[in-house]
Amino acid sequence: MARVGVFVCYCGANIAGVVDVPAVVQEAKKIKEVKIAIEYKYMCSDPGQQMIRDAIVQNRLTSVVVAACSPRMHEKTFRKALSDAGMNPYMLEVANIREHSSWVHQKDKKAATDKAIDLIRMAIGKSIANEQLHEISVPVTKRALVIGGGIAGIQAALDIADARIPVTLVEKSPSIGGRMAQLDETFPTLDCSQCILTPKMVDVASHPYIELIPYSEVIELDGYVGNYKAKIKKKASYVDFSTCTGCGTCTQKCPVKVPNEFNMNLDKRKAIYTPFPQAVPNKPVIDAEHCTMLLKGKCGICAKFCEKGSINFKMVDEVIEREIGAVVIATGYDLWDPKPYEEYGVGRYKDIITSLEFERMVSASGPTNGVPIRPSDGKVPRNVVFIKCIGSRDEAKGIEYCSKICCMYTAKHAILLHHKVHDSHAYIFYMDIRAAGKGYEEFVKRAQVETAATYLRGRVSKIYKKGDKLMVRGEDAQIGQVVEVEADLVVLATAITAPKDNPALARLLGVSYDKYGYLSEAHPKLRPVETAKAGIFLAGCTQAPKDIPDTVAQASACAAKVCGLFSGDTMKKDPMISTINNEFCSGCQNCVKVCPYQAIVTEEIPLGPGSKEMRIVAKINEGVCQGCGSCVAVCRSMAISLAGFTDPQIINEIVAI
Amino acid sequence: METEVKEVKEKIVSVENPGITAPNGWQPVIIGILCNWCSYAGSDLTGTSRIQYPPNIRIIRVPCSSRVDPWFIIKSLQTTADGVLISGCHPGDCHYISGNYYARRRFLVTKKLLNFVGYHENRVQFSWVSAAEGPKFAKVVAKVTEDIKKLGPLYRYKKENF
Amino acid sequence: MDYSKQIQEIASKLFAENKIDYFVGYKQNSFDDSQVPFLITDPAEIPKLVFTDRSVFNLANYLKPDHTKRKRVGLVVKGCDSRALNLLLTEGQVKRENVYIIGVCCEGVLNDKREKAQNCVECVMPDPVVYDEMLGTPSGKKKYTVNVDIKELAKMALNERADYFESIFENCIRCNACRHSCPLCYCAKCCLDQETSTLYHGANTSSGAMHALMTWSLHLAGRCVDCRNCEKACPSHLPLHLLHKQNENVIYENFQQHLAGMEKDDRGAFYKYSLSDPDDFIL
Amino acid sequence: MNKLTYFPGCSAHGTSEEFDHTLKLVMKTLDVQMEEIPDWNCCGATSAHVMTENLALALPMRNLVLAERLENKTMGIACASCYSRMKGTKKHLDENPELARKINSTIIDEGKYKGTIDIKSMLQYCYEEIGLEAIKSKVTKPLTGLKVACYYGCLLTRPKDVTLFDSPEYPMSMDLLMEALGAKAMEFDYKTECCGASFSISDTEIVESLSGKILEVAKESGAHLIVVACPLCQSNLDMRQPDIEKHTGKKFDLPVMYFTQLMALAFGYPEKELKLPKHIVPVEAALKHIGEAIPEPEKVKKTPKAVEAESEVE
Repeated sequence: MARVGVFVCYCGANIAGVVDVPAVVQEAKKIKEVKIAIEYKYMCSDPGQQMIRDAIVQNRLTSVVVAACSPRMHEKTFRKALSDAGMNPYMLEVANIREHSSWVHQKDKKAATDKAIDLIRMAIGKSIANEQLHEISVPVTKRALVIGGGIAGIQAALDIADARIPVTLVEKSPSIGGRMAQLDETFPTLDCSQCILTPKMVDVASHPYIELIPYSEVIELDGYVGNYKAKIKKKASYVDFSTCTGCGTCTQKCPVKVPNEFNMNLDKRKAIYTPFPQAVPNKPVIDAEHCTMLLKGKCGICAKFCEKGSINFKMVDEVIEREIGAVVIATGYDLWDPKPYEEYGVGRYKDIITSLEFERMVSASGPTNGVPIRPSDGKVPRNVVFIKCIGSRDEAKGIEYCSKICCMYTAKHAILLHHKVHDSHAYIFYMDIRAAGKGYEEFVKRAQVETAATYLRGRVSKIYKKGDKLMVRGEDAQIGQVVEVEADLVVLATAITAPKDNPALARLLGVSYDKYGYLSEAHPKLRPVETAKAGIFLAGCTQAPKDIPDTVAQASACAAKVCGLFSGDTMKKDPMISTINNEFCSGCQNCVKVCPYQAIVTEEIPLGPGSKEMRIVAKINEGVCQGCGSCVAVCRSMAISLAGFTDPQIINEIVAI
Repeated sequence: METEVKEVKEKIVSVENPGITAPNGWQPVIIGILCNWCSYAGSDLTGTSRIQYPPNIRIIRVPCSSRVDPWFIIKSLQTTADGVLISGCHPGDCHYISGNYYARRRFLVTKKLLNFVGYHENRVQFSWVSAAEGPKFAKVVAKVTEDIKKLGPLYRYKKENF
Repeated sequence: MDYSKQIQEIASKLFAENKIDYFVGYKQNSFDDSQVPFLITDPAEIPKLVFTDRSVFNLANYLKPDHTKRKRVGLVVKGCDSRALNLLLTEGQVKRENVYIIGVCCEGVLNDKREKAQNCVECVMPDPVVYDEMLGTPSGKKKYTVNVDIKELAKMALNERADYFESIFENCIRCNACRHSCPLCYCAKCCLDQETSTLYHGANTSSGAMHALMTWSLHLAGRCVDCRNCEKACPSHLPLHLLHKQNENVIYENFQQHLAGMEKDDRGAFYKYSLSDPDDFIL
Repeated sequence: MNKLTYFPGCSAHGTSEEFDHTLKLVMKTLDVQMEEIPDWNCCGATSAHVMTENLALALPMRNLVLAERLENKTMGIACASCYSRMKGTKKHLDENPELARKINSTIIDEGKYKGTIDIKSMLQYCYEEIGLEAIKSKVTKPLTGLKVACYYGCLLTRPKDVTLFDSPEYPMSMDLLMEALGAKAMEFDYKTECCGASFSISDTEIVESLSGKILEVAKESGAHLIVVACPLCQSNLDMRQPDIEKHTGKKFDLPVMYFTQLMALAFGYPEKELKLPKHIVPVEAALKHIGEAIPEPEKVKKTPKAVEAESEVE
């Protein structure tokens, strides 16, 4: 027999001013399950809570109804009061007689009072059907997986590892460093990219809490927050890193030359190579697509010259598993291919290059030793035209969004050009200058004033060849005239795009992505580093175009989130989740279909007690279930019930009126 | 069916049983089932901003409109309620990503089926109310209450309340 | 339409090759020209198998218990039966490798008045949608037509319709024959037998029956294949198809012309959604 | 013998007679029977659509209806402007059947519009339907040594979703056609720039500046002459050339020929068939280059780095 206590709150005059509280209490007393009904000025106050605690003990109550403000306001407060009195906190029901009665029916005191009584009846009805619930605690595997070894991945990995949490850093290419390693100097301070990046790369390699797995990819992720299991494919490098000293002899001796993607194919690398001199790990890998030994079975010079005998042509891809608790995705960005700009003669003219190609040229360690040249004839350019928004903000040919960093790096390029070629002149065609950021506007000014770059506001409509020059025709909107610039070299500020394999990755990780392929954050403003899937976070350009400061900031934010997640040995979780009654489950798996969190899986259980035959039933994954109840409503055999909102509870509310 | 509604003037007649007229001062009971994240929050906002609406509605809180099993509606109509209002998050805003889309399908079919077996279509109504739409919630409740007052009391299948 | 011979041949072949443990078909009734479902484990009985336009039942119903989890069954299905079977396969109730399906291109069966049954007149898919072996020549998907009775009832005034249905519900004796005869009612324990609902609807009253039948029809909404097994089984001869056809109609018109069990892996209209679903009925 | 419904357009019977004439010769050689649409009317060109939209649609529609009567698969159009109007109209009508019915009602005596015929410019027809191989096979007098700049004008390839032919910015079909005839098509950036056609009467200065640029770049490319597929382009580039030379003080003498003229030449027709006297800029000199051997372009000096960058896999 249920023993319910009812506690009606005046909330000063907020409730009592409209609802006739004593009458309500009298009504409540008439209900047979009600053992005690009390009114008080402020139930949420300490004396109010004390009254509840005492009543629970004295009347051996089985459940408690508090008639006061919205449960969204004080449910937690009163639950605590219950547990303090040694009662299961989930035996509480709140009748919302303020927001739902006194405040909305101020002119009709009688109706408000009747309604309050009904609301309390309903709450009593529900509370009778309440069950004792206990917070669920989910174990956590304290290891983070970071996907992508660019500056974002590096920063996240280091921050997490510094908190003494093991990190597995997976990088697809042979070395970490990412795009930033390709840059020469960085805006707005012009400090050398390598100089600030390489120390961090070395830290990653040497950090006791970081496991660096280069030249590999994540191919599978199962489980749920705190308890993921990842499968990682290590691509065959054909070089035994454990014995290789990275002396580089093999690379010198290798006869095969291949376009060097690190230098944007402006020069060649060998078929056995380290992407760049400061690579981490500084061990070569063999490019299976070009190595004559692997292709035709002859050559093998590298093996002959390797004193350590580290070369192993028999090596095959290897799949390893890691148990992890959280994932940081930092897959960076790709560059947009400007081919659609046919009117510029892209693809026909060697002397039209992209910004990153220019970046490599002006890089001291680049293919041209830091001197920009014309790919066509190798001459040093004097007049260089930079065209911004190639692909960006272009619905017709490219993408709608702004790539955010082009304004800045183009200004940087103008300055760098001036540094490298003193008698050069930079012309910059732009739509707008977007220099929002610390020291950014000043930096653009510097490009305009110090290096006297000519900023022309307008689009370029045509590029055509005149002798060995490129004639760039565009509009200068500020003087409202068509201008033509005779250029030695044209640099296109191509847009940032999402990595082309982002959608595939998103699908295998179970996170969502937008129409461009950028991974979607859980909330654009309030949860910008989390994905909708608990325990998976986003850092850097994989979420949207960003500059280095923003990327690093987001990476550190991810680290903070991961550390927070791992702060305890287990994660506490609201017990209001679905449970399945195997006896009733017929295994139709409709719940599996509708669950928005893939929280329901199937398991095989014996057909009958001790029977060999198996049957399939659904199984709720406590860690993942968010308690929406979609599965409950689609379960025809009522095998699923949602704690806190069970059918009996709701029906009791309905019939209690 | 609207025509029948129009006839109703001074004395209220039950649409489903034209024979029966409502007792004087009859007030309909409306059960409102609200999702916790949008509509319930919205109804709280209506309260905090002191927007007044008719007192006939009795609100039940569920986590998501997708939790609402059609037989809650049937049950309500069979026992205590003269009408039912179910409210959830706007499409696309569901706190649980897709719950309200599944719910929407069930609601349409249930509504039509109830109407088919002889309940006036206005007995059961649905709305999307976001956490910010306090005023809208008041409007919705007012409209639903108004509709159901016109329909008169519901007697079908209530002869024997178990 | 008479496929008795072919079916007998196939059945004996299946037994001979030990492809099946038992076979489900139809057998002539002794007293009149009607037929009954016929389950054989012994090849000797094969000659009794018949299939004509009086083979009215939906044999998919005989896979319902966990049979196919252990035994291999040979089965005769018409268009509608095969749709039900499709759903059973999708919902994991039947192992595909354990059923040998003989699909019959149905030309419509006769009701007890010896005229073409209503559901056959309005049939959308007379050909089997899933089968190992097909008999007859497919005539293809037919145009969907709204059930005549539904149209009639729609014309009625609200209170008349209410009276009509109340009379139906009053005549229900809650024997649950409809449920047992429905191929798609396979739940381990039906919700209507569970405390939660019996507590409130156990009473054998019009409201109890109303709740039961309405819930039942909503559980079959988007799944019912209109085989009318329930109606044939109902001792009070209630027009149970009304509720199902009504739901089917609403679903067909509003949810991309969805029809139950037509494609493999389609669970029914309530287990998927489209962003463009009707929203105008919501305030 | 394939049949082709032919829409010459006004200029073909006037200013661009040589186009029309050579076109017919060429098609004869290529074994295509051209059926000129009986009683065709003006396509409305640039003037109709500034009056009313319906007129701008009705005029081409009438031609389409008449063309459909001939029951050939394809309609070939000589004039680029007509081509653009017709094809644009067809697209518009096909997308708005209601409108189509309305407009059709005004010219119903001509017949019902079906929207069945496939519209192609003559260049497009040669390139897509006949094919370069077939054309090559007919060449008896290859144009080796002749350097040409192919000028497409603005309407042949644009707007992309209307013409559905070649690249809108840097088309190659005519260049390839010329290569097939043995001539050398030079890299020519202004092949789709506007020549100012619509101002050819009203504001010749614009024409001169625009066409002037085209001539300049064409000259720059080292071509002996410009090849066109559009009467308006031809008249602008050819007729205005002396004035342009006068104003800019540059000397171009770039003859402007129709691709069909060169085809006819390559197919072995005598020069007199080309109606060369109709040209303002004399053509003969340019045609002298036929038969010359083209000298290899001298190698540009390269820095070691660039050479490195060039070098292939050893």
